[in-house]
Amino acid sequence: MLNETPLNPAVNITDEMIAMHGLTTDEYAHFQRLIGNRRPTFTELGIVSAMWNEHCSYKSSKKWLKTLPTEGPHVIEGPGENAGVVDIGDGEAVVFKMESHNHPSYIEPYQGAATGVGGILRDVFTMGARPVAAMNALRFGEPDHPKTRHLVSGVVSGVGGYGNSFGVPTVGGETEFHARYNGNCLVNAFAAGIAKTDAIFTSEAKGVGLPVVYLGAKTGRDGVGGATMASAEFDDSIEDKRPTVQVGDPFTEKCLLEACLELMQTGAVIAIQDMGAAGLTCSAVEMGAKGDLGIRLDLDKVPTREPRMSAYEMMLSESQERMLMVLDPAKAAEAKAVFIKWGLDFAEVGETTDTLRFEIWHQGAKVADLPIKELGDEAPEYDRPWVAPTPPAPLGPVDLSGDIADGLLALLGSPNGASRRWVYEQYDTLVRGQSLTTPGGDAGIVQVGADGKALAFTSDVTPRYVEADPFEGAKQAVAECWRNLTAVGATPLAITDNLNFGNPERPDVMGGFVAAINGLGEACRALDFPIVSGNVSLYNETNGVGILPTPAIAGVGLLNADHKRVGAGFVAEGETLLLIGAPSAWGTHLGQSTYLRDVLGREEGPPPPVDLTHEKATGDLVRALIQDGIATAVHDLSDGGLAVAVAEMAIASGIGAAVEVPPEEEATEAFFGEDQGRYLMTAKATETDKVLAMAKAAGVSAFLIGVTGGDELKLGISRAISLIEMRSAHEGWFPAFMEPQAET
Amino acid sequence: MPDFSARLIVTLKNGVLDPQGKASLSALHSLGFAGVESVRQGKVMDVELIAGSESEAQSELSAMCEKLLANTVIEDFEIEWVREQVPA
Amino acid sequence: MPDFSARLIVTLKNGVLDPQGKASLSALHSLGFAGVESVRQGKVMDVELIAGSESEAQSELSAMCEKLLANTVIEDFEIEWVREQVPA
Amino acid sequence: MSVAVIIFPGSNRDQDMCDAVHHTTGKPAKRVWHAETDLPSDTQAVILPGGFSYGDYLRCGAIAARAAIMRAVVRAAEDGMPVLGVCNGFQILVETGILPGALMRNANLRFVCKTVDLAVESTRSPFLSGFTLGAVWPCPVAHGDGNYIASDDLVKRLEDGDQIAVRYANGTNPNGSVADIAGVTNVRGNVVGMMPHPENVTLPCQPHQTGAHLFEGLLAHAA
Ligand SMILES: Nc1ncnc2c1ncn2[C@@H]1O[C@H](COP(=O)(O)OP(=O)(O)O)[C@@H](O)[C@H]1O
Ligand SMILES: [Mg+2]
Repeated sequence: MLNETPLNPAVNITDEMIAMHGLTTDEYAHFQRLIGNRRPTFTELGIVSAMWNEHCSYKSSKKWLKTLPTEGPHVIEGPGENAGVVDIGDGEAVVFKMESHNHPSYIEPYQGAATGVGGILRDVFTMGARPVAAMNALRFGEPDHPKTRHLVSGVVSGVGGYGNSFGVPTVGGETEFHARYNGNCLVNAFAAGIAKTDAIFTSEAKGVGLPVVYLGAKTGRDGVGGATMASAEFDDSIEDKRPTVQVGDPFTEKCLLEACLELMQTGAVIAIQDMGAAGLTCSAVEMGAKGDLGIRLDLDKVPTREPRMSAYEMMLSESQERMLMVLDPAKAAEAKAVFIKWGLDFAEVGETTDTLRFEIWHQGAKVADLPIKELGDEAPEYDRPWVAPTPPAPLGPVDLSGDIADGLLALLGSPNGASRRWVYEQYDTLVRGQSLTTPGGDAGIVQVGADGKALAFTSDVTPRYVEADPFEGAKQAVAECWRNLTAVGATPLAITDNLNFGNPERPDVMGGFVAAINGLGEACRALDFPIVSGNVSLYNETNGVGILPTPAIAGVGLLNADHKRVGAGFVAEGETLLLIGAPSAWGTHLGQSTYLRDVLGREEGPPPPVDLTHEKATGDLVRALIQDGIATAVHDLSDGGLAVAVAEMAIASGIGAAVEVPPEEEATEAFFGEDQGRYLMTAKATETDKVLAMAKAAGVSAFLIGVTGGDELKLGISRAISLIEMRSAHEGWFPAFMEPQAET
Repeated sequence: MPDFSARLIVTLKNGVLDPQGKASLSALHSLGFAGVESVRQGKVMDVELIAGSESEAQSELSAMCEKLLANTVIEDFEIEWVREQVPA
Repeated sequence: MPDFSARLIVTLKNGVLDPQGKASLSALHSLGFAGVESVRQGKVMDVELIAGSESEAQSELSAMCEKLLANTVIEDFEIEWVREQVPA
Repeated sequence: MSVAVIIFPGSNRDQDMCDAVHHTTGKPAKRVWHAETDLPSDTQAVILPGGFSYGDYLRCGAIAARAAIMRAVVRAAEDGMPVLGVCNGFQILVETGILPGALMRNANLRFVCKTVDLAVESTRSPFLSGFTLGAVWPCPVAHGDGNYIASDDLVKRLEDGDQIAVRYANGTNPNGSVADIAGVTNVRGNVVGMMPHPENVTLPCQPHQTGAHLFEGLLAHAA
């Protein structure tokens, strides 16, 4: 029934071949049952391996992802489509998602990061949204590791190389170093776009006998085996997997964006799906399965870049900048004119059928014939064994004798505390002309409406907290994201997550994953902050060493036209400095703090717990203070606590400050503790009482702790530090690390 | 030690997408060069170096390509020639 | 008409500053390649084209460089070789 | 005032430029597609916006310089019409030969996006006539290939001919450009090319509005 062709010879499927495709014996047996217990063709084996690997099927995580809160009054489309869709009023929606490109970036940092950015942009514009903002959350090994500099340099220029050329402003991100990423860097790319709420496009095919059209770059052998690779643990044979590197072409992507948006306007698009991992396979199956339709593809029509490509290669190719769509045949002429205008390859490569089969024809023969719904729905799903994480041991005695000023300078100039300017100045943060901030603040803000309506974006997680206590750490990631949006005055809307973990087949890793999901869910529910899209990246492990569990959370907040917004920098001398939401000692918690790690060299203790009720009350108060025009500058307290926060506000503005002596004895805890749910704000001296009264009414603490002014920062009884000294510590580390030769 | 000059050629491995060549190809077509079928773009590096001998120069150049000048994940390199410079 | 393949080399004119070559040179020095004295970076283009004859291919290639592939204000080009492809 | 903004497939600051033109001149810019052969007949000024016209993989602006519309732009420039190229637009004008010199990779090989200080060195061009000579203003750059290269001879000729439009000031040269040159004009002064993005410091939502002088100068010139 299925025929061989010269390019698709009969292949005897061996056990070894099955294993190389990442399928277990049980999975393979199940697959055989689905196809009537016959021997699959090699093409079919490739297709099922792509559909059933971890990356596409979420087989280890699905059970847990289902528990996450995904609904809210503004949510138009939750997880399941290419990106989440949230209503922002005026008939418009924000469409956003974050996705990892960790493994490819480790192998070829420039192209890996570039194609990661390309992939996430495609997810957004596939839905009919024009991208307006991007972020990137990056994690690298320790600075001294021989590969780190090469990875940082390649990843950052790759993110920029793609996003800058495509024309999306990069408005924020994260850059962190830790030895646990020595063998696996993390590159998580976020994009957001704006669409009309009545013009959201999805992958669900509708109608029988309609043309399936291929648009974009030609298909090459890029990434063949890539989806399989992304789901396999690294070992030293990684070198062998190299020829699969994909190269990004941002110019083609830009043309694809414009062509898709123009095409959508003509009414020609019935369904559309970008080709990501296992491009043609996943996109075609998704369109058919969602629409309860079969799909027939004729691979002889696929535009190819290389001669003699087999069906297997075409079905698994991960060539970038490609789209698959179902078009209304009545609009064929308009569609063709758009494709030609933008200089893109296109071809009618198949049609929808009523058979519910996924049929692939090549060289005149049928080379695959699979039940389309089962490829997705019957994908394996595992309840992997897991053990609950052991609670962290309490933090032992800590040396509290260190000088506060020295501690602050050390943190400001440490690899993880230093300014990220070296990174974000390589990104076009201004293109489109609507950026209301540049990176460096708590959240990036982009205007999206002529009336001044704007969106705020931030990406957060503190992996060392998650490592110590996955449940609390995951809660903290959501809370910090919510806090960063609040700090600029935005109303938090929704989030996307990128769950980067190690090998899920290890019960402790899986236990951490489960606890983290529970923590995420709890925080999202408490803060009315639904998860509308996300991505899971497992097996981030090399030679048995896994990454720190890293559930990166990217959030979007709304600033309506009448919303006030503030920055983190002081705006004037002589304003009062108020600490909101803190315990009476200002700060108490040194467990897992950066002070403990980077000054005292200890990574110990429990992370600071997050009281979500307190978090919400505090954030709502801060937003009200901003909205009422009372808060003139706001910054949340995170890594490095109060000392680092006030220093960052001073550095950003060029205005100094004097902070009083903390109320209790332990100045180290007060200044460097990382207690959660705290903000620092300034107000005119005449407004101080109003702040205190509003806080009292809200049941949230507020302390007047100092005053702005001068050109130095004085913390309690510690020596005053000049702004120049702080700035040079803060700005110096990254350039000196990346360009040691420029020093001499 | 003698002076050498050398030419290195760095090209994309077969099968790796070449957006630069692709853009040049379509520009050439629109300029009327209809006979062009493909363009693949690479780098050429003209290097001057001091080395003990020609074979030492060769091995230095290879090492330079491996370590920096070529991205061996996606590129191949070749040392096209090495010539000893005769002082003028 | 026969198929030709050709290699074009585009290099910066003498005296034109080469930021890429300069950056490579200092990176090579910091990697310990002390003997390197200069690096100049250019482009290599491998072209396949159909032409009536080798000399026609040559003149097409020159025209392509003049019109697009090289900026003759700052770059020189040379056609390193042109070969007729023998069908397999 | 009728301003034509030329659109290439990879232009990405085209909307920024059109917004700035609309805001400052009160009239929407005319978007002219690269494949056109003529400018709209009422065109009074032409702007080539920023972006990556055709990917800019070969040399920045090289392919765009040979696009169909560019013959009309060159003709207009030769006839004395005000023509402005910003960033990629500057690269394109250099590639056509209307403006002297060359733009190469930034000296540190990295893309750079930040705000620099620009000093106005000549007010001869209509685009710069709205500034005071010597004025220094903050303006963002965003480019990977903005390193202006010219021989000593050429720099001297540019200086003597009042062809240097703007220079990076206060040590903010972000790309290694010779003599801190950020923008130049042709001999006649009607064509200006510059790497920085005045259109991103023009609208009320942007951090400064000094860039508006560029368009105001043009308006005054046309009046
Ligand atoms: N890779 C990056 N890309 C863009 N901006 C970045 C990147 N890394 C860090 N930043 C920016 O640097 C600033 C400091 O980052 P971070 O310390 O993570 O902020 P916060 O503590 O407010 O979450 C933020 O404005 C952030 O957006
Ligand atoms: Mg913050």
